[in-house]
Amino acid sequence: MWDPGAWNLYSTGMLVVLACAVIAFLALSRERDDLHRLLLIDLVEIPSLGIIALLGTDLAEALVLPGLVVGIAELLALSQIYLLKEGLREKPEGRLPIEVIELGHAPVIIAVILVVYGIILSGFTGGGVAGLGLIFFFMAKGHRENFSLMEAAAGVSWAIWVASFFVFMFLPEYWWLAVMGAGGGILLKVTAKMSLVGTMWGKPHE
Amino acid sequence: MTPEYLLGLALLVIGTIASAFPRDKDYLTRLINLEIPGFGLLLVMLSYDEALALFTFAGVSVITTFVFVRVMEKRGIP
Amino acid sequence: MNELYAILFGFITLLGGVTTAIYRDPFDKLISLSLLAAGIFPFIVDRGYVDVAAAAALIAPLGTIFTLMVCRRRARDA
Amino acid sequence: MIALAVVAIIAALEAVRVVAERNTMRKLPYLNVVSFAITGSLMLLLPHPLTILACAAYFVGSTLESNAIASTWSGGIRKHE
Repeated sequence: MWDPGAWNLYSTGMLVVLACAVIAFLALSRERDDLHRLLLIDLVEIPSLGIIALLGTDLAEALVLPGLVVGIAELLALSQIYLLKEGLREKPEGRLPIEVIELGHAPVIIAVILVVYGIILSGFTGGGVAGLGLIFFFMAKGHRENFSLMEAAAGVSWAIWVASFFVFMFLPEYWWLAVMGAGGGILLKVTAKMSLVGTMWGKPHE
Repeated sequence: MTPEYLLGLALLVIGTIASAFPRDKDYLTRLINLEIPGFGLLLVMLSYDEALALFTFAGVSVITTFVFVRVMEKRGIP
Repeated sequence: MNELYAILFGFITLLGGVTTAIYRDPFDKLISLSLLAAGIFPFIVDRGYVDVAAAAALIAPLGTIFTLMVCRRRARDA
Repeated sequence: MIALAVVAIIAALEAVRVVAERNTMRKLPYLNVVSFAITGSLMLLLPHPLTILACAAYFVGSTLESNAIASTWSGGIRKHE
């Protein structure tokens, strides 16, 4: 039955966000170009996250984070598939020809602030923030990549993660240690992966 | 009835329409228009006090922009 | 937040959002986008999330700078 | 209280001028005024020691952003090649 009392702020917002999602899907269904479709998939993701965010409890926060993780992973995979399909292999020219970026110390300072802040935050959020700082640094200042170091970081983060899982299982009284270990592990893992994205920029080094 | 909530919904609608049916249909216009609903979602999350989600979304949306810029630079603008 | 400030900052935000959607030149769009971001920060600080505001203020320009790389490409080609 | 009102009104007026200006380069000074005003209003909205940090971050970020836009618009650094 139609109940005027049910049309509170929450329902109206839900209706608006659903309308946005419908518009985005409509545009997606009419689009033929692949890169445009990739952009529209990102557009569809935003109202979908809005529907979750409108739940407005801790549950929403717990559901938005995996949604974002899946979204960024999906986008990375799809963009890589797109590049392979189109046969685009050459790396774009690195370095921004912007005075404030190239001549000043801004990239270093901002990258350091973001990385330190990300380490304080820890978890996936901190990994994203710290990784963003590293992406910016690698892109602005160039890089001498050392992939074995990053592989080592990923391996170490795996080990920390499994160890904290075992702590959860067998020594539940040290749960705080396990939470810190898991948060640090995810931080290391996400940061390593994101900075790998940054090193895909720039001239080929061979 | 918080102002953040209403503003966020308004930006979400404007941005979605602008990004779904942009005036010039090219990649750069769509990429910039995509940031408007992002800010709208940020405001909606703010009105529900979801600080951690807000943080993560801000970081991830910029990484998304970077991935798109990388693809576009490799492809070249048509 | 006082109604006057909500209206003023909301006006800046909406102005930025609408003009970002309707402008055609990418540089004009980016300037409007930074106007939109400027309108949002008072709302974030007013809710008490000062740490979120500090991080978002550092993250938001990075998105613009990444987008500028595509603009540079187009300006050089044209 | 009156200071915050003045700063917010200045921000709104300059935002209108940013939009009304047709030339891309002439928009940038007005945009700078908006970001100065917003920085001031952030501090006046929540007088707390941590807000200084947020103000500084916003100030640095917005200045960097408009500098980057201006630098790219004018063609960036000339390459010798």
